[in-house]
Amino acid sequence: MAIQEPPQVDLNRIGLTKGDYRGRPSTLCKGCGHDSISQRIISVAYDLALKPTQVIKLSGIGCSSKTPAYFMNQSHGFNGLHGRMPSMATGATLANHSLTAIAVSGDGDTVSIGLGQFKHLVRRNVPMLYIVENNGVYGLTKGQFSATADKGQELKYAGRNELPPIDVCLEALVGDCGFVARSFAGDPRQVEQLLKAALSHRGTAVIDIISPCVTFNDHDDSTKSYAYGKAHEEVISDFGFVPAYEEINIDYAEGEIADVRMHDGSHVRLKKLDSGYDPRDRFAAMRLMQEAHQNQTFLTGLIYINEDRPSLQEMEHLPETPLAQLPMEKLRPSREALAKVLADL
Amino acid sequence: MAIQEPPQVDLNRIGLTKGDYRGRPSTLCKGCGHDSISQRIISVAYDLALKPTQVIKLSGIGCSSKTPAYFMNQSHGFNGLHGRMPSMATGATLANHSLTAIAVSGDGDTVSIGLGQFKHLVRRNVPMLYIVENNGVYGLTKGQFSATADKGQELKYAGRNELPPIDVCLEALVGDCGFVARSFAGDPRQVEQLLKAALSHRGTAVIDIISPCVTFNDHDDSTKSYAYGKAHEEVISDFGFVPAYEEINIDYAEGEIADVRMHDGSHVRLKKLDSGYDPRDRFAAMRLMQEAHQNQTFLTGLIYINEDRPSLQEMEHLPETPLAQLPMEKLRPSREALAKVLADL
Amino acid sequence: MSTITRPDLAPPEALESPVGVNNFSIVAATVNGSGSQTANNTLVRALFKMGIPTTGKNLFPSNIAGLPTWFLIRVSSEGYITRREKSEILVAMNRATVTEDIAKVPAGGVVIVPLEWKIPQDRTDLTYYALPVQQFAKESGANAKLQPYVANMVYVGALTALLGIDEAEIEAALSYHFGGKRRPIELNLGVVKAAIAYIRANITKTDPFRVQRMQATTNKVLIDGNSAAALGAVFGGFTVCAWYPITPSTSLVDALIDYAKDLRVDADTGVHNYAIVQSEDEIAALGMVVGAGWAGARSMTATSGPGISLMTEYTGLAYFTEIPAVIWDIMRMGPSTGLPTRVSQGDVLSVYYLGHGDTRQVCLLPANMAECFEFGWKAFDLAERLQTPVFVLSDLDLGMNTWMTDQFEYPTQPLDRGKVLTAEQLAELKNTWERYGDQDGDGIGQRTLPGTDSPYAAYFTRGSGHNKYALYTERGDEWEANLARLHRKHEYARTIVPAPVVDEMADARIGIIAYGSSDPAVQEARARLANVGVKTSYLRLKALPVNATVVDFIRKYDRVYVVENNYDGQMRKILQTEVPDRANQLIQLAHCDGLPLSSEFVAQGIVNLEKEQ
Amino acid sequence: MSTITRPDLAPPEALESPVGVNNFSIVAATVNGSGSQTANNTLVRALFKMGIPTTGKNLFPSNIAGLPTWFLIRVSSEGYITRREKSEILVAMNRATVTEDIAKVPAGGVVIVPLEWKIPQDRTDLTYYALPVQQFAKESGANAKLQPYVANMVYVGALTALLGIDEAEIEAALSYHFGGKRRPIELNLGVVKAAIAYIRANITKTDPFRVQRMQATTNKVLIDGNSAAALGAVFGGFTVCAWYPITPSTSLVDALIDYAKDLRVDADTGVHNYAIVQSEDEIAALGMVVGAGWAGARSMTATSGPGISLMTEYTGLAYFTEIPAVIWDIMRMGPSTGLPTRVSQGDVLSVYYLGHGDTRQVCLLPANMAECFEFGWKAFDLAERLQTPVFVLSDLDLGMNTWMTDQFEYPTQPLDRGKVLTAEQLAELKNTWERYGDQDGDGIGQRTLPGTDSPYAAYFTRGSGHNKYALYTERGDEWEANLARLHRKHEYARTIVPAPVVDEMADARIGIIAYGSSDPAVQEARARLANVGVKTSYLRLKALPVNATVVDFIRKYDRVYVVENNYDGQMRKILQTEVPDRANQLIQLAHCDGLPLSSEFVAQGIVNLEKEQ
Ligand SMILES: Cc1ncc(C[n+]2csc(CCOP(=O)(O)OP(=O)(O)O)c2C)c(N)n1
Ligand SMILES: Cc1ncc(C[n+]2csc(CCOP(=O)(O)OP(=O)(O)O)c2C)c(N)n1
Ligand code: SF4
Ligand code: SF4
Ligand SMILES: [Mg+2]
Ligand SMILES: [Mg+2]
Repeated sequence: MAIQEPPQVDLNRIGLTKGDYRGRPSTLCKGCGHDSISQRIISVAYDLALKPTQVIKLSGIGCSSKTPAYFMNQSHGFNGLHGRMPSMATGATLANHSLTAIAVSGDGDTVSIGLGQFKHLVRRNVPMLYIVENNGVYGLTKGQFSATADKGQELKYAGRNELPPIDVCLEALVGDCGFVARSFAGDPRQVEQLLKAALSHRGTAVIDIISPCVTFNDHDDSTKSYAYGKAHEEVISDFGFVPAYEEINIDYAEGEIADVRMHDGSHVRLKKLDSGYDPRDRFAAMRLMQEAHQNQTFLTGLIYINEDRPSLQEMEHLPETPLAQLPMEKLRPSREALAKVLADL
Repeated sequence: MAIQEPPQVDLNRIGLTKGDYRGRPSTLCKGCGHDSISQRIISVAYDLALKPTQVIKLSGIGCSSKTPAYFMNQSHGFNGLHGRMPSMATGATLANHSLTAIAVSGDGDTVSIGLGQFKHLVRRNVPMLYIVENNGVYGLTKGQFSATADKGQELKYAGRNELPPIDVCLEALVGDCGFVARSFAGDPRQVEQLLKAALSHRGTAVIDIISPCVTFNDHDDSTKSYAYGKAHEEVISDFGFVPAYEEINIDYAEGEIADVRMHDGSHVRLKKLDSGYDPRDRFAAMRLMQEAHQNQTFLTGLIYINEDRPSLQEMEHLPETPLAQLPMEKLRPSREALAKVLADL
Repeated sequence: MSTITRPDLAPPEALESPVGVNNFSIVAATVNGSGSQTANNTLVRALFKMGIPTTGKNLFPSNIAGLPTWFLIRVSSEGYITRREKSEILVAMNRATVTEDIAKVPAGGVVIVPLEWKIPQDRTDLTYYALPVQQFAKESGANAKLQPYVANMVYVGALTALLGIDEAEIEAALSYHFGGKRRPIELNLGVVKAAIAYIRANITKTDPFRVQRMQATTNKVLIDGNSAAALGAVFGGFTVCAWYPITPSTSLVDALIDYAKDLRVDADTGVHNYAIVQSEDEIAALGMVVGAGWAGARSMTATSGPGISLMTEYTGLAYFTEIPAVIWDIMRMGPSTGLPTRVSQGDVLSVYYLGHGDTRQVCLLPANMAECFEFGWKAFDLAERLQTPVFVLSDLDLGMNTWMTDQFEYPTQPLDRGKVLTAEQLAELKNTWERYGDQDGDGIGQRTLPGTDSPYAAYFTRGSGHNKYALYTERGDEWEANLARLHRKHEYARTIVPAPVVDEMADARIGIIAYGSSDPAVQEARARLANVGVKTSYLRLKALPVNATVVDFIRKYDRVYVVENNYDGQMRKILQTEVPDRANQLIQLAHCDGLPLSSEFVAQGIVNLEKEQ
Repeated sequence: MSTITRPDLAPPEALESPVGVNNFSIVAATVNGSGSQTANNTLVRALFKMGIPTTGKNLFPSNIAGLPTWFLIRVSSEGYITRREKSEILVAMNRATVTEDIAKVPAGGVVIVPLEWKIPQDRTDLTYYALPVQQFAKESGANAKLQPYVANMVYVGALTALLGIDEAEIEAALSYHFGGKRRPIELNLGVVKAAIAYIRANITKTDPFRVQRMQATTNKVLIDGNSAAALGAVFGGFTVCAWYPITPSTSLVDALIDYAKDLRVDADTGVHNYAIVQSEDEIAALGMVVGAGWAGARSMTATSGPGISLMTEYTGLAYFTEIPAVIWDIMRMGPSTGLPTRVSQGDVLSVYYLGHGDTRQVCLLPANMAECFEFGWKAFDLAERLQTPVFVLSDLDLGMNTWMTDQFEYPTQPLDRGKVLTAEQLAELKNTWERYGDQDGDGIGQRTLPGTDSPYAAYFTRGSGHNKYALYTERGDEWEANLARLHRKHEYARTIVPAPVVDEMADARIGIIAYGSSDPAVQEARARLANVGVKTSYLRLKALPVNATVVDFIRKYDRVYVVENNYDGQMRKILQTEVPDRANQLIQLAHCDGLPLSSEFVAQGIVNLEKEQ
């Protein structure tokens, strides 16, 4: 009798299975865009062989903000307060800047209640991946408009929205964010590619992912629905991602316009598009977003990339050892030091 | 013996003297830019013959936010909470939309602690004049950097600022604000002209006035100093203002490019500039602000004007009589109405 | 010192509610998002319309779909409406919890369960009725997405047949629910009828539970507290509501939107005689309310714990600048995010002392639908009279559950707009009026509204030090005088807030104090306690600060149990500081597990604590 | 029942501090922004260095320049450091307040006033010394802008001559102030000397006030509480401070920035072993602190009333998720914006109960410089040990005024990082560890820090319902178990927070309880009371929750006066709930006009209240 082989499991670079990146079972509605984004995060973390114990997951409050419980169980997670996750994330990454921070928020969480904190986070360039799972409504409180809802949109429950939407990407751009992207939960390949690049960024990387709420905002005439997204998505940029651990040749491959060396040594290789759009051009990015905002077009892809701005942790002159792990002698000056201070009083 | 004439006092259209528009004595530092802005408000209110009892003054907390006590004593004033004046103003103007609301805030008040409320105010298009007395520091708490401080700026007290400034005008523009202007406390004529036009705007009118803090941020190398302002101010637009009560001829005068009819029937007559800048062009405005931000140039004048967006009060379908003055019968439905509701339960 | 005749001899059963015809509880265990609310509401309404006192309570999870949810229906011929610890009838429609659910059914109980699950019927002390639920749903003709919704109607049918509910009332309830729309009424009714037929054909009823018509609900209506509050606010002349969504307060504003559209829009012009604004957060919500109150609107917000925390700073401002505002706190379980869909009375201490510095807030404590309605309008009168924020501490149990109530009384007083000076009055007073004076000895100054056409009208409002003319001051004497006046105002507030309800039993030596949604449990508990010889007098607080009646009551009894739904005995702590001479006789009887208090907890708790005396 | 020998017969003067050589107070009335701080600090330092117990208190306005400000200097041979109601010597340098200022000088007092003002010297019970202040300033050679600054040095010179202050100490103090920089030292010293010469030449001293060297300050230093706190935090190993400017807490962070730069930067690499971030508001400040605490930093913030209000929601989160955080509340006068530059102890109740739901916070109550330093480091140990926010309730009087103190003791214990599991420990425990368990019966679970290299390390932190494994739960029993554990933790906290200081007098029948900056007034008042035969025992609280010593103390005395600087008697209310059996014997002695309590208030207050007994 042949010996039973143990089932074949694919291990990644650090010897983990995809299962090691899973979370607890989701309690979201079946078909919710947020669940599909969780799956993308799992895949990307597995592909890049992130070490789960060196990742932290941060979120506010909302259906979207629940999702960190549904991926990467071996990473510490903190599901904090509604709209105030950015400050918490700032503190956590100051305490330990060696960790990879993945934040998940909702549109209500980020641009309704959280707009101030979001903008100040971007301004400080806190090194982290900031995902907005944008469905244009408050899912968890059952379907009110959020500040990203399109003008003129109608919802059975909330009536008609008369206010202009706040554009997550434009806000980030105006706030000097060095990595701004938009994607669609119905476009898994693009989401994964953007996640990979974003995880290598030096400061705050913002990805605004349209993520349909199947329960409250998925009718076909909603700009945040699967149907609308599939029909209207226009990709504005394309790029290849070469992780730090892979070798890269310095020549541009055909169709590439530029190579952006990311903070962690990986590379984003921008490809030439018919539109000529270059995501390194800040004015172009702002104009594009402004036009999209005005014309309500659904543009996805990498909108802006710039590795120049130092992160908060760099500006703070932090030591290599994370503050949270400093040994006692770095924490408490000596008895003599106290005596000297007192003598000088 | 000749009879003593009473001293000659100039009365305005509604028979008030300039003194009727004065406030209590200022307790600000001598030379503070904020005091000169208060004087401009007094002049403009007197010139336009605003009825003081029909004006409300609103502010947050800071040296700047104290100033509503120093102009227009016959108007109700509310010096509220740090950074949270916009919501208070929203409520006040909902309660009584017939009043002219003049809000004064500081840079710390508006874009540090208050950024979220400021942006949401603009988004709602609450009809009011919103003046930011921008000195790049927290005056009242003695000289810390605010979020408008320029990158690389040094202050004796606070050290060096490493963070990029938040641009009040760009933020307003991105937020779909229909009246955006910048000025300089050292340019009284322009401040007055902008105030007049702003008071006629349909929704939120934002004027960012660089207003030097002589105590903490007036050294010559500060971009928020009098010296810097005087040396670097570049006017980007020019216009004439014709109040509603004056007649206007419909032809463009020489050098004018357009006539914008304001909500209250007054007119803003845009003049042609060498630069060709047209403050009705939103993209142009954003680009200009973005460039100014990048190059740290000091552009003043009317940046953007657009009377199209309805104000919050219009969107709310309010009656002509302010809510605060509705008679009892509009407030409490009849006994029969209650009986009917109960019968339907 | 107690008059109790040996409570330790009273058998525990003696403290429980009687069980039998028109006296039992049903628990329907379902999955949320499956539409079981229609089924549950239909049952409650049908029973209620049969004249039987009925209440429904929804124990639902904090998510949108897929998690366990339980609906409790109680019928009580005696008219008691509190949650009972035991439910005799289980409708087990959630596969995930069925085992646990069955384990909780008391001996003699009934289990209704889908036949398809093949649940072992191993408890011999129960009656099992297995129904082909899935088959019914399929046969209903509903599409796949609607099938779970329809399945719930099966248990409506089953209970109708088993309990003897009037089919006509079921039909009427469905018609009410669907606003008369024929399609859904018929679809659902079809399932109900099929289930009834199935039961009649296949099942022999062996349990004792059934209903029979009574006349105990005549003239009463069914409503939830949030709707009652909204209706009250509409009749209280609210003009501005600014709010931010949060469970369990959201449905209050939903109802406000609906009622205002019906009752406060000018029929001819279509203008709204009010504004309801969804703000960006709770800081802004209260900011708008305070700004509006300052400018003369009757303004309000509704929120829950996390929102209250965010409103702390604005509350302090409104308190100190003396601006009317109405804040409904529909209390849920805290601290922090806590259990958003579970009840507690846990915000009493924090709201009463809300704000840094010396502050004490006026709080109203509705305990039933009539008071939710009444405080809906009265809160404005008090806020404008006292020129201060008024908090209404309702909770999830009151706010989101269905209660029967007497018809609401039309407001008994005209709108009280408080001390607002007109231009004419100002012409007399000129510069002598004192915004923060105390002309009447009640601690309340006179205010003016922006827009008042008088050169004397204006004053400057600020949260920093001010004297009686509303001028800035840092003088210690003026500061103290102002605090002393605020103190007088607080003392005056005691005399005008709703007075407590007192019900004293002859010869009682112990008292009970409760408030809000703990009232029904106390009411029933007192009856059960009386049965075992424990006589109790009862005072129900309707507001803070407390008045002299409360002090007298506390002084009168040997011991006073303070019954509340929180962990720390928060109201007890407040009362201990109010009546320090009896602080040690105020005994905590608090419990907090997310559920409304039961009468068993109260009755048994008092018996146990009395034994210790 | 009192042992007091007829306090009503004690003359009020008997309760006052003695006056004479080395015993008097000076008030310097100036205009803020005029640089009088240099003059005042010079005087305080010189007197202090003469070995005479000296304290300085600045009563300043909430603006930048141009408003009245008063500086109080007290010298007390007995070593008392509290504010006295009367100041014998007035330095009248503010034209706007001079009349009022003179009116307040007690009979026998001295007025120093600019000659140029030609003030009528109409009080015959005072000694007037008029000096040509403006002339001196002009003659100093300083430019016009600096002249007001220089003018203040005139009164330094005048007082030096009149009181007999050692000129060498003045010079040393100036040298200290200007960090040895010759130009300003000489400029100022020149004015001082000229004024001294003028006095000697033109004025005959007729008043009895003067100083003479003592040895009472040997080994002591002068510092303000905010600097002491910052120094404590630096030695407590703070690693993250996030803050938002607000008076009177700003100077704490200013000092932290300075000390950390000196003491916590690696000399060789220049890296900072800490981060101090100015946030956009107080919500964000505490958010950063909580995030940092969660990730393993020793994190802190400093704020005042309005900031505390804004921190309410994050406090609730940190409390419930059990994250260490240190929050300094430098209390100023509230409610609302209140009086930003005036003191009060008005946040006690709101901080103790901060947060919706059932919460009670740990509060430390420093009363002097040594405790500001000690709690500066100890707060972290407690926060990490208890896994909870720890509030330090200091105030403007402690924080911003200059106090003499014994040298600080180097921390007596090594850093206590609390229960943090290592990867090794996790390898043993595997899945059995309970984040929110109670392994040790102290109510404190074990936590892990992000980054711990173990597959068992991770757990999920949330402010919503969680069981002991940190898993989401809505179960009532798990919720209650968690609250019960938090309650046990609170009980445990009582046993490890700083214990109260008790000083009992033989035969005393009355007790006093105070805390924080009210301590100096009580200390002196007790001595004065003893003089008139009123014996008092004293317990000074150093923390909340209170421990058994407090309960015993309260039970021991006939009456216990709770002395505090607020209107509502906030600590008394808390104690009434802690010791309900004595609630009625806890007597409020509270006062709040923006100034530090005086011993006269305390002594006279107790005498008056005792008469009523
Ligand atoms: C301070 C506070 N206010 C309100 C709430 C209630 N609340 C929970 S989630 C949510 C909105 C979430 O919307 P979004 O961020 O868009 O997330 P989604 O559910 O749509 O994914 C609100 C208002 C809360 N938890 N805390
Ligand atoms: C909640 C709160 N935090 C902090 C403060 C302290 N504070 C008062 S004014 C101010 C900054 C004001 O700066 P800005 O708005 O720029 O006004 P300026 O004084 O410069 O005119 C701060 C931080 C406060 N009053 N309230
Ligand atoms: S309600 Fe919407 S956002 Fe929330 S889980 Fe369901 S589909 Fe997703
Ligand atoms: S500190 Fe600065 S902003 Fe404040 S009053 Fe003085 S000059 Fe003006
Ligand atoms: Mg959303
Ligand atoms: Mg400023």
